[in-house]
Amino acid sequence: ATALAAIKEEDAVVGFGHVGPISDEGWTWAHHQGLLAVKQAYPKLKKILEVENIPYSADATRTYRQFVSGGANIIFDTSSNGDFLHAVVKQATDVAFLECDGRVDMDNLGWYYLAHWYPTYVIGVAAGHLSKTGKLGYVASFPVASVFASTNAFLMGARSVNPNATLQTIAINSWFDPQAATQAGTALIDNGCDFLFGIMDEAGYLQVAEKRGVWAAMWNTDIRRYGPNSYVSSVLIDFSKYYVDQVGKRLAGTWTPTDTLLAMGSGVDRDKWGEKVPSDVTAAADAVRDKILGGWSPFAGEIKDSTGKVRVAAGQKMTDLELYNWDWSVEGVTGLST
Amino acid sequence: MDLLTGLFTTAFLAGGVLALAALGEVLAERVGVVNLGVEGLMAIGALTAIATVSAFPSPTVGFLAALAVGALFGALFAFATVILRANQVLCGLALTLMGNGIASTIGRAYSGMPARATFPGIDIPLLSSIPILGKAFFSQNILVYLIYIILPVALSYLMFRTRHGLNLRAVGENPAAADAAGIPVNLIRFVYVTAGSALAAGAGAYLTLAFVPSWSDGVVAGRGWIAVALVIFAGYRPIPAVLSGLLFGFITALGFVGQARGWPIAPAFLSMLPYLGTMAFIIVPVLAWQRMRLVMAAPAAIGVPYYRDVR
Amino acid sequence: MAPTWRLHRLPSASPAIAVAARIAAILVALAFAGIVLAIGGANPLELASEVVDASFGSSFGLQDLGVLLIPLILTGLSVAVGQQIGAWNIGAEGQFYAGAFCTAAVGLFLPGPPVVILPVMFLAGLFGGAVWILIPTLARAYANVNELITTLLLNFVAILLVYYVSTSAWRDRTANSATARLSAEIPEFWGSIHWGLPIAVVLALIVAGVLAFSRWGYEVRLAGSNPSAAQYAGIPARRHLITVMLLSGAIAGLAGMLELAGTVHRLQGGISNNYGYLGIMVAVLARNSAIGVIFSAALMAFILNSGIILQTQGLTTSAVLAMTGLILFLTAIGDELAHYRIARDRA
Amino acid sequence: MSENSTRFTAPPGAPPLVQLKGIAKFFPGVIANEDVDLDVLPGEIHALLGENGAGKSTLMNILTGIYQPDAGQIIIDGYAKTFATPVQAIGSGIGMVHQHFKLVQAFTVAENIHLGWSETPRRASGQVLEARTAALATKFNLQTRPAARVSDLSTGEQQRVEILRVLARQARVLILDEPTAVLTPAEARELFKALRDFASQGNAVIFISHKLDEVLEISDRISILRGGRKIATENAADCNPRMLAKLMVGRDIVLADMRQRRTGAAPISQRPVLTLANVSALSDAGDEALHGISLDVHAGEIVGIAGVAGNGQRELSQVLSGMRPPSAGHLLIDGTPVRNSNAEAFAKRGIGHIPEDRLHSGLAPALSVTVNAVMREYRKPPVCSGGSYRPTAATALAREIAAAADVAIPDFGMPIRNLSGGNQQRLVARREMRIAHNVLIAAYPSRGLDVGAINTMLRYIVELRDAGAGIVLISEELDELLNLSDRIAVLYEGKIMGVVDNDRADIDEIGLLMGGRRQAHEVA
Ligand SMILES: Nc1ncnc2c1ncn2[C@@H]1O[C@H](COP(=O)(O)OP(=O)(O)OP(=O)(O)O)[C@@H](O)[C@H]1O
Ligand SMILES: Nc1ncnc2c1ncn2[C@@H]1O[C@H](COP(=O)(O)OP(=O)(O)OP(=O)(O)O)[C@@H](O)[C@H]1O
Ligand SMILES: [Mg+2]
Ligand SMILES: [Mg+2]
Repeated sequence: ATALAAIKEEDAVVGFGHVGPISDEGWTWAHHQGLLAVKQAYPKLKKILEVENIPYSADATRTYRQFVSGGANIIFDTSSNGDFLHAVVKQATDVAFLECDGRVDMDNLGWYYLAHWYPTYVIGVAAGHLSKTGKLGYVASFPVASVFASTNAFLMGARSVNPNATLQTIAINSWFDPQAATQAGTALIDNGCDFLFGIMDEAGYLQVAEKRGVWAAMWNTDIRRYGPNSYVSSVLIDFSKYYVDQVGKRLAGTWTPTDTLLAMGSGVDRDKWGEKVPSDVTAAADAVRDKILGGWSPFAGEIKDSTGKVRVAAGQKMTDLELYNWDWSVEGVTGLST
Repeated sequence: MDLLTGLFTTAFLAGGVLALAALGEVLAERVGVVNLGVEGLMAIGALTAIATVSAFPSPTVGFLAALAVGALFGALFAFATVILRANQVLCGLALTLMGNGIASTIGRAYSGMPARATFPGIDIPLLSSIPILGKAFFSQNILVYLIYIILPVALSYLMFRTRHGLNLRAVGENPAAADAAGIPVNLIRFVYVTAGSALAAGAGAYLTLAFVPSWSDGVVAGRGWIAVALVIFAGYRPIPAVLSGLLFGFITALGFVGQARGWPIAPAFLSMLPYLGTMAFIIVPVLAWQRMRLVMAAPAAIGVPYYRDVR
Repeated sequence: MAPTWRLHRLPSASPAIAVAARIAAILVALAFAGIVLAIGGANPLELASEVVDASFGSSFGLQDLGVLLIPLILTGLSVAVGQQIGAWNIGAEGQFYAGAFCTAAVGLFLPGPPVVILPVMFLAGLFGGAVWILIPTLARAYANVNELITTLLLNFVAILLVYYVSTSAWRDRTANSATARLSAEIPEFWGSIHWGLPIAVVLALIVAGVLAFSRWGYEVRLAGSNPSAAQYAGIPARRHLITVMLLSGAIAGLAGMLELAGTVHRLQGGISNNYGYLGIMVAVLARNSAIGVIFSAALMAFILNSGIILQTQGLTTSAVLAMTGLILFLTAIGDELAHYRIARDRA
Repeated sequence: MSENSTRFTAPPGAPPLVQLKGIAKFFPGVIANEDVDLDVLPGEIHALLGENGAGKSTLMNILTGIYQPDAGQIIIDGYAKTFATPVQAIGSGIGMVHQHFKLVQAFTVAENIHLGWSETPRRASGQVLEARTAALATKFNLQTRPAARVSDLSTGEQQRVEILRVLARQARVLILDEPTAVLTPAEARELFKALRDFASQGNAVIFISHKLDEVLEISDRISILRGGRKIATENAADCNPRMLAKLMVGRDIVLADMRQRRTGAAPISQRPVLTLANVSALSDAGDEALHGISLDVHAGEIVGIAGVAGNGQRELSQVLSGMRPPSAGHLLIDGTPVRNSNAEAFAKRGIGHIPEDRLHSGLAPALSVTVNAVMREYRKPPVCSGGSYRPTAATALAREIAAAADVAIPDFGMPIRNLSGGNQQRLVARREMRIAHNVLIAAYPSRGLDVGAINTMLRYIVELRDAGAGIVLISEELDELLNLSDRIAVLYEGKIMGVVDNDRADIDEIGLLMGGRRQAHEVA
């Protein structure tokens, strides 16, 4: 695809559409930090449009169309809206679109996501050390790809330390329900889990872990204040650099659609370790992190799925795209595939 | 902790939200007003509680503040539906929209803050050592006792054992008769709708002060609607309302335990359990015992505005 | 004696006054919101002109309204139809999902050209909605179980079911927790507006016509208004209750079918934007008139669409939500006040 | 009036207990009351008469604080009062038994008695209230079942509950608005005695009724309203029924003997048109309400059903009109047994039905006059043909029915509940007469109507009889039954106690049968 024409910063309009509220202290909040970075990098921008809580329905189309009507030159859909976005992409060919977790390319649409499985593996290593029972718990939303990758990477990290570790997931069947997350966390702990991980925005299960005295790790941001004693780490996400870069290209007239998986260290990483995590554990985990940063991948064969079938033969290495599209559970993960 | 104990613990905790909100709705519906604003009131209450404890770190103050703000919104709703006699369904749905909207607008400032004070659990000596239920029920926070014992018993006593209760039920059954007997219909409706709204907001406060002790946008997550449904299920009576909240909480918890134990049922279907279970609990007894229909009957004048001058 | 003025309540409000009261209510709500916005530093007049411009000033705006209108008319109609026989269908949301579910089953697994598939989908949508209200209907008809609660509970079940299939068995690898695109789509006739719009409008007119001009409609009205009178006149009230409730469910299912096959094209969680619940408001605003539903759905579509426009203008979702609530609240009050008349008494 | 010796005599110069001065009340487009003056003295029973819609109930609603007067004064014991709410009126000793009972159906008798009463103990459990109620019932000599739900009571029992409630509150002025005469003659006499006792203690009774004989029997003075204004107040001793009727209506009412058949009237047929053979039926609650009833109705005859309301009349009329299937026995129309009961099929075979509770079972109050008027004939042309309903044809039919019923209707689209009860009754009667070419079941057709309207109603029935239909007339008015019926069957607890030929009927004997006693000598 040819690059879209350059625009002057003073004339440019940038749009951000979010799935949740920017006050969520999680996913949307992190993207909003990216927006703030863009604002800081390009202070003369004519306008930045931002809409929160865009439902995954035809309303998304309406919203993005309003962005286009409002003169947007580059639009970030920070949580894939799929066809609802693409309908607009097709109509507004002079607007650059970027869809987080999108998987589809068009002449003026690119997508981006995070290689979250690497920091997750690192946290998994810590969990392998910290968990006494070897029973890990996971609070999931729905059985979608990012959840498969997350659970698998986490348990593989733990199994690298404790080969008998298992991961029990509970899907609360909602993207956002602190009450259910709290109950799910409780049920996991009652069932013997002493380390909780999950893909929730809010701190529900972290607060449960704190109360019950077990370990927990989170996603998105640093929310250790909810459970200072339980907090281990978080899959920390940071889109600032990427967003500033993309907007810069659009202004300069060099933007073309790309597929980007932000790597560990540039967009996704583990958070600073929790205060109560022993230093030998952090050291062991960080050693693995350094190895990955050095180019090593833990996602190499032989990997069996939860039915015992070998899915990745010995010597084979999963590509990032395969990791991104993971849709089966590794051995030891229960609760996701049925 | 033992699995069964855990099951009951979360059932009591989660059921409490529904139970308190349902109690509030029982009050409103008993005097003949359907308040579909519960969901919004809960959001308002949840926020008020967090906002208050961040200024005064006392859960009691936070809870009382939520009751007060809930009463304020309830009074607004009551003014529209009881005094002006506007359509109850529409006003209730509008109240839900307003409540959610206002709570999340103001709530921005409070997101990402753990509640600065929460209701701690209190171990009741002896009782808390009863196997299974002891730990689950008798080492809970004080609100749990308020919701499961004090309020339902007190309200039930008030409704069915006192003169005032007789009068308030009459208002919901036949306002014209109540009026002719000298009962101030609109005053009673106003007061109970307001009080019921305060309890709904209290349910929200319970969420943020005891259950998930932090505010996040959308924390109520549809429980207000369930509470409204449970009121019908409970036959508009306080004690069954609380028990049905508990039952719902129990089935929900059971679904999660099922997942944790790896029952070979897809999580989505386990999540359906509380809804299907409640339905079964409604339909089956009525089919089995004709008399249940009489017992479960709604107050006759429910949803109907009262005009003294209009026949 | 001096002439005295007093307030009378009329049994029914005159249509002109009712419309005026509604407009007044909306204006008051907007004025209130405007003042709040102005205090917050925004220019309410500019925002207002933006909203009107974006809704009616461009073909895109009109298209958005048109597409939004389809599910709102149908879910509103569904609730209004239920009310004819005295049933509260709070479950239009669930029937919407069930209709979409069955539509997807056809669209994903039944091979054939669109001319064949679309009618089958249409029937599947109706069927799904009707099936979803079947148990509440039978429970109400034979055990007098309050349908309000049973229909409500089934909403949650339907949503979970759709999430389940779209993230597991029917999931499309290339999409994010959605099924593949359906094999057949309802064609669009103007921009993004598809033939679902005329179908919805015509259906509302047909329902209105049938209720007013058929023997069945007469019997339904009678049975809905007073079941003992129906028994007296030898009208099979139970049978009518069952058909009307099933029809109500089928219409909501059709809403799901049209949304899926016309607008969304893939089955996924969250395709209904609370349309089922919004339908309750649409029906109440229309006072359960099938024709009135078309107009109140248009009003609701405009309010919702304005909300989206305001959000792109920097207002938060939550502020827009609160404003929508305020408008409806004042509308309810205005509707009631329209019954009053100040009269001068012969003294 | 002289049979009672202990008359209360007010001290000279004592003010009237209740004094109304210049009362006016307007409803949209209606003058319900205007310039009404009324004195009620201690110790008197004061009757209030007037046509339907004359403003009697409205006036009393003003006195009890339910309505606010638009003009005028209320003076109690010589002091001007304003009753903004019913509590204040109750506080001044005014109690009313309303025309439409103000009872909570779902509550027990005891609960209803104690509703809104300041003397109800604060802690009021079921047993406490029931015990208190039983005590009150004994004290005022009014039989009630304290623990029964009001919805399970007969209308007569409900009325007793209302009266007991008012008396318990130490009312000094007892207002009875059309106590719908659901009492046996003996019970009525008992009520009158209670009223006399009550008045003789210096209290007053305001008694609203359309039954002139009863009014003359019980009252000391009579006030008459017409068109919202008071026309006259007379001493009862100076009045007679004809004169009262004339005062109320403004013209002479001729009360003819309805049993006279005009020449050319259809004779009583040999073969019955409707037969009940050993029919039993269940009530809504599932108990057997009719036990093995046998009854023949011939064309051209009126069969009266006497009995206190609540003895199976409802079920009987429903069985006869096809609304309720018999649980045992057979029902024959024109000699052929009917297999399935269905109101529609019965209507088709020419059986009309004026139900007891016209507003709630014979009409859909919230729907238009048109919809209600065509309820019996909508299935056939011109209203419906081939599944389509034609509103214009329906309105035309409704107009025809309204014209025959002599009811002026400004707008056929308005809800029928806006019509007065009297007009509703006329419409229902006319509607049923159109289809009742075989049999008409008329349940309490004159209930709540004024003399003029009753006259019209009964003429309708006679007209139909003369046209050759069989009539089943269910009523608690013995006078009415005797005036119309060829035979009278007495219903008691779901059984027919006896069928009496009118020519040989004896009021006392019927009264005893109504009380459940078969033979006169059983009286002890
Ligand atoms: N709530 C009301 N709204 C409108 N008009 C009313 C209302 N109540 C009474 N009216 C009018 O006042 C008139 C007097 O009615 P009211 O009920 O007092 O008559 P009534 O003398 O008691 O008649 P009846 O003998 O039939 O009981 C009626 O004709 C009616 O037009
Ligand atoms: N809700 C209402 N709005 C307006 N007018 C009404 C209403 N209800 C009753 N009316 C008027 O009241 C009048 C009389 O009604 P009401 O029920 O008092 O009849 P009634 O005179 O008591 O007759 P009956 O004794 O036969 O019941 C009618 O003329 C009707 O127009
Ligand atoms: Mg009256
Ligand atoms: Mg009357």
